[in-house]
Amino acid sequence: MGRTLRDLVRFNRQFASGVILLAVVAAFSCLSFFSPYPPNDSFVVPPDVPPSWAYPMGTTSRGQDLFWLLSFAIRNTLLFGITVAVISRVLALVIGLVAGYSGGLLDRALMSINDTFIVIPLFPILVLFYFVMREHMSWGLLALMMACLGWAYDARLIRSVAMSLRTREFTETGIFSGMSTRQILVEEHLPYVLPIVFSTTMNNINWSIGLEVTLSVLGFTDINTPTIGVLIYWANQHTALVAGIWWWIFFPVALVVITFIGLFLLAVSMNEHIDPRSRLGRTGP
Amino acid sequence: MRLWRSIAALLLMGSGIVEAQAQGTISNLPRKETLIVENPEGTIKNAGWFNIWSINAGGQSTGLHQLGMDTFWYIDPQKGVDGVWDNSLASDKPIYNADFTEMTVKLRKGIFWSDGVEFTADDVVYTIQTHMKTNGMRWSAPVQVNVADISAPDSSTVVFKLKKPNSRFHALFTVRWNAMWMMPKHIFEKAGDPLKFAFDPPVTLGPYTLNSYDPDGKWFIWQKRPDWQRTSVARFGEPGPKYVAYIDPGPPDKRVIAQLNHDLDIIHDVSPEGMFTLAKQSKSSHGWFKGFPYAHPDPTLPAVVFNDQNDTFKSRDVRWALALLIDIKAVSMASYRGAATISAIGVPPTGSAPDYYHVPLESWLQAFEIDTGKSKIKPYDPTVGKQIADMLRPSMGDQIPTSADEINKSFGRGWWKPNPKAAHELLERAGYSKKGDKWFMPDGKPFAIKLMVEGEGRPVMTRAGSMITQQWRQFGIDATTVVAQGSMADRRAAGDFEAMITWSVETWGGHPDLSFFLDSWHSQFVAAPGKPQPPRNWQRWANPELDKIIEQIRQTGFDDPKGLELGREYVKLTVREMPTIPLMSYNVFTVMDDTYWTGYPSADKAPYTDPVPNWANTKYMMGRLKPRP
Amino acid sequence: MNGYPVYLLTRLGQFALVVFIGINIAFIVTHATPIDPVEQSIAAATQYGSTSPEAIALMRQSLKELYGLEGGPIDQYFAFWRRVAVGNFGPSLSAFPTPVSVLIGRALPWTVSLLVVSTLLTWVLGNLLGGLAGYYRQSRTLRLGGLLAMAFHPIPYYIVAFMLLIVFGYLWPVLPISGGYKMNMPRDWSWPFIASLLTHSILPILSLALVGLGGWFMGMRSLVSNIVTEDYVVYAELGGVERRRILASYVMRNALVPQVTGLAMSIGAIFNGAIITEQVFGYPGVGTLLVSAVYAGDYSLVLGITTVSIVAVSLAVLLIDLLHPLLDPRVRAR
Amino acid sequence: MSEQVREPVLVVSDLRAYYRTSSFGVEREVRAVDDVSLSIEANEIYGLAGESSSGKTTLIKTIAAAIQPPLEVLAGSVVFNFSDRRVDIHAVDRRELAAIRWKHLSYIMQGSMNVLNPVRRVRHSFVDFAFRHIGKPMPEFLQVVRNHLQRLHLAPDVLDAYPHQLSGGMRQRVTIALATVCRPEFIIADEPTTALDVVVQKGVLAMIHEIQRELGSSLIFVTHDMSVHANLADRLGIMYAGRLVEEGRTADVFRSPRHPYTAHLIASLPRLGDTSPKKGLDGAPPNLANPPPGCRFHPRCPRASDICRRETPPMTWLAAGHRAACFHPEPEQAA
Repeated sequence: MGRTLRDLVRFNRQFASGVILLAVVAAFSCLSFFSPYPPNDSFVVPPDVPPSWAYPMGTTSRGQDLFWLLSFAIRNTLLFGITVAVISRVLALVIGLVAGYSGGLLDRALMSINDTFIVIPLFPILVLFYFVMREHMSWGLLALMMACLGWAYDARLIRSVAMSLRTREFTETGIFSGMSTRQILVEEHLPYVLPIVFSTTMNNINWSIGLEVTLSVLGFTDINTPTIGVLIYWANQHTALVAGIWWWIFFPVALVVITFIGLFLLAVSMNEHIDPRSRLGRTGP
Repeated sequence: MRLWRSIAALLLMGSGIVEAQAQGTISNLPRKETLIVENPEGTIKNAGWFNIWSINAGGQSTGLHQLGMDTFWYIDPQKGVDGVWDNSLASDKPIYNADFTEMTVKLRKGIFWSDGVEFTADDVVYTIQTHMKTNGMRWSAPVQVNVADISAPDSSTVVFKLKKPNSRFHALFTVRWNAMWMMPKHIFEKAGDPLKFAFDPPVTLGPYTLNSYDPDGKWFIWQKRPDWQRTSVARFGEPGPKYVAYIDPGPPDKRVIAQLNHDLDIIHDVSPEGMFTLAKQSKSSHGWFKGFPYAHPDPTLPAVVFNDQNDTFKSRDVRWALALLIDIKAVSMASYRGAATISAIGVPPTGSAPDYYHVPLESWLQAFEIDTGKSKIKPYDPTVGKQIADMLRPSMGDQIPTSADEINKSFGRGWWKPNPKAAHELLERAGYSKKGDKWFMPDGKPFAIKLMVEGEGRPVMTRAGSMITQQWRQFGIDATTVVAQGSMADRRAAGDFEAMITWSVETWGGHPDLSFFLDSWHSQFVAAPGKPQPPRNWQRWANPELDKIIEQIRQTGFDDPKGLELGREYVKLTVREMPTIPLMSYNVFTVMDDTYWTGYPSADKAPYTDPVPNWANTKYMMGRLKPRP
Repeated sequence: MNGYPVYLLTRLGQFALVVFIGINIAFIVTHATPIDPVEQSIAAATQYGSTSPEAIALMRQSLKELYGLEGGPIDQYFAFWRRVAVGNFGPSLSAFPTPVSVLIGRALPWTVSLLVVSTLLTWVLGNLLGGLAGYYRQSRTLRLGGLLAMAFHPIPYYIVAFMLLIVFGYLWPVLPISGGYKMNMPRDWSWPFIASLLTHSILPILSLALVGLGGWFMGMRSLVSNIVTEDYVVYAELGGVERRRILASYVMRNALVPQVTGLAMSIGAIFNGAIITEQVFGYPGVGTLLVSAVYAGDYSLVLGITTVSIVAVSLAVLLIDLLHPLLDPRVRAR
Repeated sequence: MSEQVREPVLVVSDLRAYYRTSSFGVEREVRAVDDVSLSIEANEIYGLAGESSSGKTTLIKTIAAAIQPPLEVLAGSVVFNFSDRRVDIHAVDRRELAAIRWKHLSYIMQGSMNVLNPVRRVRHSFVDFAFRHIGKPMPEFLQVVRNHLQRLHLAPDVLDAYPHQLSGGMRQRVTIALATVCRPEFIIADEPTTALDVVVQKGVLAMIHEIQRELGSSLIFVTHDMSVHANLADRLGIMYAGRLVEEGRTADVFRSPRHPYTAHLIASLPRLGDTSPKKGLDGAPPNLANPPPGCRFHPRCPRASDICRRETPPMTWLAAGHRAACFHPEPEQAA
């Protein structure tokens, strides 16, 4: 794996640019640990100052230094995306492997649930969920909820791989040598599926960040945790755009677009590397 | 390549369509004769429903209640066209008998419905009787609670017999934002169930009638009645605009853009920044005040409303401590960028209220003292208004008034001076303790407050809330802001909050009587914890002294000077008890564009009414608007 | 060949199951919300105006009766299914007594046409360009187009719509940014009305298309570049079959099969996008209705909209899936 | 057998075709076909044998001009002498190639199980491939196709079937029918029977033979199955590591292989009643990206000497119509 990654960085331009973009974003988010201001305090610097040497990204109408604020926001946003991705990967893996391996009734039942999640309009459900949880709607809870909604697409993919693995010889050998289903799935099948999981992770992070931004901008989240969406939310609250505080909109949007494109390039190039035949990048989880 | 050619062709065709669309925002009507107004209700779900007597079924401030409806009296939140009180459908003020169990109303003659039928006492009787008979209409409940009988001795007199004495019964028919509107008998008696009748097209009593509307609820266009002289506002001359369009212009950014393009004559409200942008970029746009702070102060009083049934806030010391931790200047800056009109007392600093309450009580406030147990302090700082003006002057320049009088009018007078030391002492007396940087409650748990705000619905209040939590946090209280977008009304009624930014005080604006909100503060209406609380005592505060004041007001006439005395007693009581922390008036950035129309109300030249266009009182505006020459 | 009927039945069963599960989730979530429609109505009715607490208590009682909110959640659950069965979701609680179905019926054509037009446009264009790009891999114009399509693809609908709003509403204000057609225009299907409809739909469609295009483009391009190496394509080339014919009947025709499945899988996501786009551009439709219904605590309406969207989306998926065997004879035989 | 002496239909001279790839910065050159010359007469069946990755399929692709990157032709020519024209197949443009294909030159591909478009009926393939050559209106054209199928003992209703509805053998027959419907002068067949079971294989071989007879076409085919060569080929070429190492009439080659590699190939064929253990060949076929110098067979050759390691042995005529590239050929075996 390490070697593959090194080769990818060295010879695949898409992968390399994806890594560079994400490295920039990650480095920026790490800056948040050195921020001189707590993220939620306002009016700590003069408001509405355009980008300058003192304030490289300007200051917001709430008197916050956008540079430092944005570093918090992108850190939280990335963490959010990764959390959703990790939880939903686990779900997708378990359900995909079990369904693909066992087949039959269990498979059909799991895939029906799976198809429901693919078909169901998520946005209304998430908005309703916000209304149920209200102020208990923390970042972590939203992540959990999104993970519960975001596994279906990839579970299907994993299932199809698992199905093809089931007919392979080593599975038979495993069964004859008395391995349990869990052992077969974990020891024999998992290694084949992991590369796919890895590339779908990037797409899933993209998807969840996208939804988080959308929900936050529309005001359906906890505004105490600065994320990219919450930042844009506040900018909209101050009609930053028409008030000429363009930097308040421009930098968060630019940064999140960089993140999206970076993750996307990684996903595409890794996917081509792992399996040139698979199709990628459909909208949705 | 052929592909490119076809793309180019498509683009060309597209730009042709765009070209054809670019001229004007409104089709088939002369822009010069049309006033375009924002309806803050947004998109109306059920656009074709004009039966305003059913609850919550269609739009209200779509022009329907401003231009189409009428009732006995209007009280103006400002000075009024001809005094604060206007006899609209009534020809005189309400006539009560001695014990307030009967109210007689004399009706104006020569008023006609838009379909040519004359308005008479029969319509009034029909309206009242329908509400008595039918449950679930908008005013069924107050009518059923109060009215025993109604009769019409002649076609221009109605007599209400009340179930019990009520000196404020006329308030039901006195417009402050809205009131109980009169129904056309000749239409509704043929319509069957009054709850299921859409009333489309509406037959109106106001000077306008419906021209057209969007089935998707984005716009409603009204047109001046040719017989406008047969309506109650004919006394003030012919309304200027031939057409009035109430539209949903979208979020604040879009409203600003629309007015910059002169496609929206009156913006209901924008963010302070949007207001500043319009003031800077458009010569023709202006607010209620000529310059800063622009906004119209509505007779409502945003405050930190505690849930006083919550153990934490049962203690007056805690409430006062929290008030002494607020730096109102910072809150004013954070919420309104300084364009707020602050008030230390429980009456909105708008309309005639300063003359009745703020000015006379100023010296009492300055002398007011609290004893923290360790020290005695005089918390009131009378110069805060001036301090805000001074703070703004460097960046805003001459826009900031210099005369004390104007400063008081624009920014308010004094407020509580931040006093962490006194707050510390008060909290300690209440059993709280500070360990390290953090405060702990008497039971040893960290002192945490969740302050609820409404979010996008009221962005300015959301900002004020996050500033206040920041100040509390800096003192060592674990305070956070909670956005209750959409669920605010519910949670407020259910008492499902610790503290919130909202208002439980609303006044007539132009009249010193406080019964409009105060009556509902009587402890008889305070709901048990967990049960829904009726408006407007959201803080669920019960106080025997207050009950006494309210009971006395009930027995006093509307215009009786004794009422004012009782009102001041209420103010002093709430200053001592601090059941809510009054902050400022709700300033609405109503922006008016002079490109097509002039004669809008304004603070200095023409304070004849409130410009905020969802108020039914804005019907008086139409008569003053003139096309720009 | 008894394959097709069996396939049909399985798919229909699956459809029913998906709809059932989906609606149940919606019911549970909706009824878990703490918002009380009666309180919302009272708040709306008493906002700003004069109120007396006694009257409010009376009002609360009569509204409860009027809205028919008595009975426990179980009763409501069964009542709800009875209503779903006859396609009547009862009266809306925030626009009482107008039936939910009337409100949805008014909004649905907007959303459906926005969805259908943008999806078809995006899918056809994305597949066409992607197919060409996969087949003519040397073409610079197609590469450039691909790069552009891909740049927009990973960005969420909201951000794209928001950027379009900034560009075409503010920086270069040439397109309408709110509403479905011009104010006061009679809906008479005359040319000016249609032109107005079209101009108002440009930005909503564009925001959906920009996000969607890249996905189809890339999917098709990589499919095509794989299919080009398949034996039957190589053989057709060796056989001197016309290139255009190869591209259309051999390459694209085979690549379409998975792309159609992909379309079915992504309809749900596109629907989400439509809701968001409606919000940004103030475009009439189910999305706008849904958000206002959620705010008003009108769970009859919320549930109605969610049910209709689940059924509509699953129906679209079902239709596409039923079409699938027509495209791929191998499925029919199975 | 035709006694008439005519110019050969196909002349391949000094053909050199390499796979050139560059992946992850590493340039690779696989010398799949190196300096191959051969010629094929009219009405002749030429078999090309050799183990897998000996370059035989690449050679046949190059002859068919089915060249796609990374395969490149570096040198040499492939010239066809058709009845009405003489064509250097690598020098003509697409349009002319399209005109020649199927009419003069047709191709039966390796893995022909999958050469039919899976989503369209068989009829469409016939139309796409042959319609323009036959130049008749559609109904008549379809009649021609039907007649052709019948001649090959195929039911005409296969035209209305989808490929997946046909068995492997059927598909192969349909493919052969498709390749021969325009009565081409030259047929190239790459492993035409590999994937079929023995019984079906036999039928298909008979069919190829029959149609070749009937049309009088020339046929070059590739298979690693020596028994097929023995049954079908008039002449046989043996390839090893990208080079032609021996060529002669099939009977001659089987009777008296001269190149040690051929000798080994033939010796390893099973014979009835022969139970002696077969001697295997040491080592593996060379890596064509980095072939050994001199004779490419020398590391495995029992007869190798110094010269074999230094120089590349030229093709030398050892008997009438029989040549081999070896410094130390096996002695000729008597008939």
